[in-house]
Amino acid sequence: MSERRPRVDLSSAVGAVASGMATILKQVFRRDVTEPYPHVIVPPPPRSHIGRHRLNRHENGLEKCIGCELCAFACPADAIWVEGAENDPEHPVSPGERYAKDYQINYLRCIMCGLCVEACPTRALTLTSYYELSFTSREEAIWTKEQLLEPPPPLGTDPVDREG
Amino acid sequence: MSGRATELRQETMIVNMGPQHPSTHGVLRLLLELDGETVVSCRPIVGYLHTGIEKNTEYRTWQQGVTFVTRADYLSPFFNELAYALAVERLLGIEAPPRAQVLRVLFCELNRIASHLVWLATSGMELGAVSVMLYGFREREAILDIFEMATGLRMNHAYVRIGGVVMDLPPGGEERIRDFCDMLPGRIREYERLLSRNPIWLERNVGVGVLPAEEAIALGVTGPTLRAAGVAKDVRRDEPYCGYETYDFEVVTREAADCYARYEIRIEEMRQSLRIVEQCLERLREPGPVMVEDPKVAWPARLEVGPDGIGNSPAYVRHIMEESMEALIHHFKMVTEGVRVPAGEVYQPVESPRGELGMYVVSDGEHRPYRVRIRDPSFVNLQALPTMVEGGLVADVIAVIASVDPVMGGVDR
Amino acid sequence: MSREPVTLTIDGREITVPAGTLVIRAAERLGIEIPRFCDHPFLAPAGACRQCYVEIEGQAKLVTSCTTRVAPDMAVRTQVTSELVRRAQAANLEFLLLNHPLDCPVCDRGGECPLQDQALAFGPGESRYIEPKRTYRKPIPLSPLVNLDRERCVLCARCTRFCDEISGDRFIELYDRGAGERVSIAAGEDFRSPFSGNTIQICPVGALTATPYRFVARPFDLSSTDSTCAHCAAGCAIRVDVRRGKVVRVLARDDVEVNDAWICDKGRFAFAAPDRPERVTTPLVRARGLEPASFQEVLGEIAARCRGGRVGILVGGRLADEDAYALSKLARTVLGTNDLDHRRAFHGGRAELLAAARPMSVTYRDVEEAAAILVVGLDAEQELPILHLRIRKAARRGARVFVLHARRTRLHDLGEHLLVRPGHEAFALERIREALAAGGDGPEARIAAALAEAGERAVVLAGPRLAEHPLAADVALGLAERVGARFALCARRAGDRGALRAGVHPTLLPGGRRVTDDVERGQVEAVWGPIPAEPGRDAMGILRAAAGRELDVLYLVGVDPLRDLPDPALARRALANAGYTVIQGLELGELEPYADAFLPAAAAAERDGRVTTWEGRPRPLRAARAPLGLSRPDWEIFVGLAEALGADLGLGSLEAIRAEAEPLLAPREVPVRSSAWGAAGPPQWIEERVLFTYPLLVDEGRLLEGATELKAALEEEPFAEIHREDAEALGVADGGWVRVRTSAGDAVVRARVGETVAPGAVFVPFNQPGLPVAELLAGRFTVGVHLEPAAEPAAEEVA
Amino acid sequence: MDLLDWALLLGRVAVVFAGLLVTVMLLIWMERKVIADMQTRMGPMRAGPRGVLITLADGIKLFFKEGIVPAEADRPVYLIAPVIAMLPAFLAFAVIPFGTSVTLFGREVPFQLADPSIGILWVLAMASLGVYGIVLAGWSSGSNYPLLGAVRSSAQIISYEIGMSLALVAVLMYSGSLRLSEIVEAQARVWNVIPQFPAFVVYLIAGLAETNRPPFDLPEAESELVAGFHTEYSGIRFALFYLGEYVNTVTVASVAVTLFLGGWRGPAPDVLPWVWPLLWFLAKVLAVVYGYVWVRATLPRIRFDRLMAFGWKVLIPFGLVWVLLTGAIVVLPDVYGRGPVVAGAAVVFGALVLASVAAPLLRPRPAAEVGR
Repeated sequence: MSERRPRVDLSSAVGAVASGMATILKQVFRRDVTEPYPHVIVPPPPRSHIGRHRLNRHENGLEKCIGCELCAFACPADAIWVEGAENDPEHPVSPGERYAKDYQINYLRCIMCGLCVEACPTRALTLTSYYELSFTSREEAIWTKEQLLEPPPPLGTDPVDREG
Repeated sequence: MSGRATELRQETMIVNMGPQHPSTHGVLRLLLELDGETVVSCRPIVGYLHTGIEKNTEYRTWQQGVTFVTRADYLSPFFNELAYALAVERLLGIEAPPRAQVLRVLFCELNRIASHLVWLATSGMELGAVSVMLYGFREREAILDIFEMATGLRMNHAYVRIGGVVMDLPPGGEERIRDFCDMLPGRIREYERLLSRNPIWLERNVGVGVLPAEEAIALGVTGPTLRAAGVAKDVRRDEPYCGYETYDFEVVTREAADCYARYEIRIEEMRQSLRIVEQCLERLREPGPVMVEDPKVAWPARLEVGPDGIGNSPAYVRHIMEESMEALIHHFKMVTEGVRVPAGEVYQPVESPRGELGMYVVSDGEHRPYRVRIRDPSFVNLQALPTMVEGGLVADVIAVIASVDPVMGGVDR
Repeated sequence: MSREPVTLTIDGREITVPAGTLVIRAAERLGIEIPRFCDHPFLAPAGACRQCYVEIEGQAKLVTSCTTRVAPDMAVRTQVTSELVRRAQAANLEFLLLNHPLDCPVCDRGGECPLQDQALAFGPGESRYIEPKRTYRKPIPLSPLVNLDRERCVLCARCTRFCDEISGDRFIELYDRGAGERVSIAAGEDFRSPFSGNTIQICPVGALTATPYRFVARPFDLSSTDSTCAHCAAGCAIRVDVRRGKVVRVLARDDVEVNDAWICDKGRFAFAAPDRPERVTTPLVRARGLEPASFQEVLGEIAARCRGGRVGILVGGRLADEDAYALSKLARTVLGTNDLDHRRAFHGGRAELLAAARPMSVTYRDVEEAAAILVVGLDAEQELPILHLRIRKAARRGARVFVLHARRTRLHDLGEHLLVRPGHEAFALERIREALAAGGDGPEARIAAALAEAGERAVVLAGPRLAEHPLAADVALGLAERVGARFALCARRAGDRGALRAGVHPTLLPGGRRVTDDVERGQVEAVWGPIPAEPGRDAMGILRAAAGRELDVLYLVGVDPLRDLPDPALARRALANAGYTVIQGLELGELEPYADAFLPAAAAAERDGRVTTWEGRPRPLRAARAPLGLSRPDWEIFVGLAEALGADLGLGSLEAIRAEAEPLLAPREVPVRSSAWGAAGPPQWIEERVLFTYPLLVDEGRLLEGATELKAALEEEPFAEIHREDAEALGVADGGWVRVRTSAGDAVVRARVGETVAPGAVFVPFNQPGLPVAELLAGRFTVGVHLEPAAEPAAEEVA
Repeated sequence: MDLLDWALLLGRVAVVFAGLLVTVMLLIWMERKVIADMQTRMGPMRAGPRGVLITLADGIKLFFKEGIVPAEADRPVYLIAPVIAMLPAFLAFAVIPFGTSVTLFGREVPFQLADPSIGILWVLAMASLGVYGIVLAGWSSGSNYPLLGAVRSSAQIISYEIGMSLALVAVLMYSGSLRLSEIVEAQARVWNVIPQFPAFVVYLIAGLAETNRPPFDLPEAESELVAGFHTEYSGIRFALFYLGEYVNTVTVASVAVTLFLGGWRGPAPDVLPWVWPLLWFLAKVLAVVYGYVWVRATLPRIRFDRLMAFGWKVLIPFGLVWVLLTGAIVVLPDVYGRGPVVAGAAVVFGALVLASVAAPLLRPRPAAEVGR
């Protein structure tokens, strides 16, 4: 063995333990790294897509989603269910011929990989960092189109997700 | 004679350590035969975390494969993604643009540090040094913050894609990485002060779990465990990818082949990774694309953050929905079917924090992999466990597992 | 056509193909994929899309490989080896995409679109054309089933060529030239072709889309199963697409031996019936009302009624072969009765015996290659649409086609019709036979001459109309034998031939063995055990017996005697007087008040099995999804019922059934019996005129329920077709109202006056909405009728 | 003893019992907060202000949780073991003087439940009784990990009890009494920690081992034996073990304070004279506990064979030598006068230190022992 191997003797042991305890004591004066969530919510970085999806609307109120199912195609976890239908020209839901009659995302399956928003050709689907998703049943975990069209509230404000 | 010895021998006790046990890194199961507290035999049993990742990729497009493999060894997602992407790129005969390569190296090395920090944390905890665990995770958190800032996710990023990476660093990203590089060396010194000379740490690690070079090689062990036996094997240097041959770093080795040597190597590797990260930051001054330009290969997304979250940029949406029929078709087909990879097979290794991580990828010319097989270092390294622990004490088993640093997600796939 | 081999090279590889082969086909045989849009293997070359350019050495310009035939020593270079070709193809694709709308995300074709695929494989990655695109109004409904989006059209002319060449229903055409060229339909016209769906399937882009599939799914959502269409006895190869347990689309599969690449619109669009809310998927038993129960319970109840009782079994035309065999065995060996019948057309005689004993006397290929075809008593387009396409194909290849029928059929543009009064077909046939010797210049003589000339390349196809005359089918058979022609008795429904072969018949056992013949019965008894020797009652006989309280149990399997059989009044009496009524099928419908027990059967798309085509060819049914609820395949129910009766049929699986049935159903010789010439006189109607009816392709049948768009496209208002002479005699105008009165009832319908029916014949379609014609019938599909002009009825009277 | 005496005694018992419970509650909170501090965390925050009621919350939760009895368990023993483990911890505290006294209803009420003349022995006896609970728990659980934990525990506690006793012997020799109140009195001038520093160190180390605290938490070494002897326990019975352990910690710290750190003694103003000793006592106990937590935050867990080796080969010889030396220090000056004895002691002590340096405390195993 060419390299120097550490040895244990009384003096080095006492010294090492002392220096270790000093190092530990030093940490007492460092800033805490944990966060008092939910009293203080540190906003996630802009790109963060650790939260739920959102379906967007055009400025005129029409849905951007055209029910093309590209998101469902792209989803590696089969978490998205889209059913297209034909727009009523009198009362269109989205511009063009087609709209999403049904749109569901199953958050028990979703892995937040973001391929769906990368696939969306109309930016109808975006991922947010609204991560306060808690469910108590399977049904609740499947978000419907109406829920997804609702923009997420600021973090920490949804009473459903608040503790206590 | 032997009959008499058998008579004299006391009854042994069989202990199932795991699959649910605090220090088996998830769901490793060890069938231990104990004579008192001495380990007579050890049989590792795996498969409790089988996720079907390899099989799943056969039913998904080539591009979707990234989101699966990244979850195999969940502590080194970038390495999984990179090995997969490099393998597919080799089959396609393409190469990612230089900036993408630098970003890949950058994130891999940060990931290596993060992974080693988890190793440090878990080994610390398993040997009872609870504070070290929190320090390890604390510093890793800083890296995960960097990852989240750049990729939007803290783990399982699906950031490395076939043909490049999905997004460039955000503005200010390099600064944050630089800050981290300034912070970490001091922290590494603290770990060393806590552990390197600590008598209990020494007596738990020195001379424990010795795996000599010949046995390590015979068992296919790679990574720090092999380098701790004095074998300077590192894929980054031996079979360079992503331009590793142009980076300045050392392959750290030790001779003692015990747990302590592995500890020293990983600590030193963090420093080496920092060196590489700093070199990457230098190279990132050069702007450039991060994805190949060929629309028949490139993943089509152009992401942009807006008030509604992250999604395709309005300019890109306009381009594919109003301007270019060809771009729309390529977007559609890339998303739905993905790239069609020429038939062939390729084995692509990368040096993950745990050793040689290889992707053996077979294409039959379709838009889905015919087979993706992950040579995960944790899986192979676990083979050496009995060699290292038999004859030792139960407590040494813990030290040895910790020093091998297996990740069951990678073992079971 | 003798085709001497030609040797040429493509991309440097040598290949030998028959002369006349197109270059594109030769390349396919080498595994070289040349991009194309307009080319279709079953359509004539057009060279419309210009995508299949190849370079031929020695020729200055590129040529389209789909129109160029091979020549000896030709050296062809495709995009694989020629940069020039590659550039030309890319340029052509760019050109095709110039005006293509950016519709992929909303287009039904997205994801399975040849234009997308080829743009990806051969086209440029970016667009250079940024100017505004040509726009059209869209979508234009060509019919309730087919939508046209002209912006997406690449003018490959596949749809119009299909209509010209295959179906002959030339509703759509390419109009105008140059940039304005477009697919059009005459103003006010509807694309009323029963084959319109095929144009959607062969459209290489999303220009033609199906209304029922509009925005319903993406290829990615679908799980597809290759199966066989069970709507008629044509046996078309189909692909059933299921999304989340619901059939959403049916496509034709290529099978050159059966359906080429086509299916009719009924097969394509009538798939919703098993998903209707009216479907019953649990066994029911009558207690206070009809109440859900377990199979075991219901079967036990039925078994208790059957044990020692007299059972009569009526069967519809939808049983798979295995079901039919299991039922035949159940009835004979366990229930001890020969009272079972599947028929709606009672041919009897030797023709039927032959059909039961020998499959494949005529095949689609025989029809295609025939020199002369005589269609007797069959409206092929409405009853066996794919056979109709084959006859047309044969006609285009030079076959002479004759139709002997009471009503003009859609073969009128290619063949010669001989319209005869219903029930007089046998006489017409006899006149043809006489003409064989005597000659002459009438239609009979022309038919006789053509048949005689064609000899064994002549085909006689006999249809269900012949069943209205005793032994008429035998007369047709005799004629065929006389000239050496091939003869087929064409079954209409998917289960007819299989049921006949399996012996779901009062006097025939499997393989056409007669119950009354001790030797033949003995052959079956060797396998099955004892079988009652006395002949059973036919379908009408069973109803009469039930009506006369002679039956303890009336067992209806997939049949609704109120709708399907020609004497609803009798059926009502039978149902009311039967000791115990068991219904087995998909739903109860109007039978609900009569049912004492209900057994839910699986639909064709939910089960494995086989059906037999009119040729006698077995075709596989495959489950596209699991049976709904507790429903299960019919054969399993039969086996379960046998078990409940304490018997073991030994038919535990489809394989077991096939293994046992195979030797019994092997083709066998049928003893020759005396010919049926002149065996029976013409029916003596009191009335001067005869009403006849048969179901058109799309009617109010149970399996068409839910196919709203299909019905909107092809269903007709009830009408009575009357020959011009009769109309004039009665003073009925075309489009006016006429009262038809028979011995069973009367109704007022709109008259269609013309020369499309034989004089003296009145055609009213069976089971069209608003007119249950069955109520006018008295046991046969032909009935004497009295006509008189009528006033327009009040709305409720029509309904 | 009249009725009032009995009442006061019972009152004291109740107060001490409740006080111990509250102290344990606060102690656990403090430990978690202190170690969180050392790990740059916040620690418990949710139950009560700054999480002070976290232990109460945990206790309530544990109380309502299902107590599982494994099928293989020896049921009566399994059920009684936690009680056996907990009781001695409380009993040991009975002899600790945690203050002076207060006058209630005209009677003087000492801040000590009992002051037997064999106070130290009582402490030792109770400390060694606690091991029965652990052994029984481990054995009766009928599974491997608890059994290993129990075996480890009995070996460890017996071994370290000797070291601990030796430290105590040295103190009682020095103080000349077994009665704890007298030992406190004896420290009026100088705390025993000064003259008896080696004994103090031995006591602290042995105390860590006695209470199964890191780095000597081998019986429940979670990374090896899952949770050692109480692996199979859940609910309230698990809580009893937990409680016993922390009461033990308080006791061990209290004994350390009493024997070495001057007990309740400390400078006090004249206002409410009985309060200050109490506060001093509490402060000293907290200081000792803080030290324990600090050690826990710093040191990895020692390996079991090393633990035994350390106990038998280092701690006990060292303690023995120190007892001899104490004896010499106490007796010899009377015989030979002060000067020669101090000189002699210095020589012996020097030799001892040299010897310890020469013979490595914790020798790494020679390479030959490694592997098979």
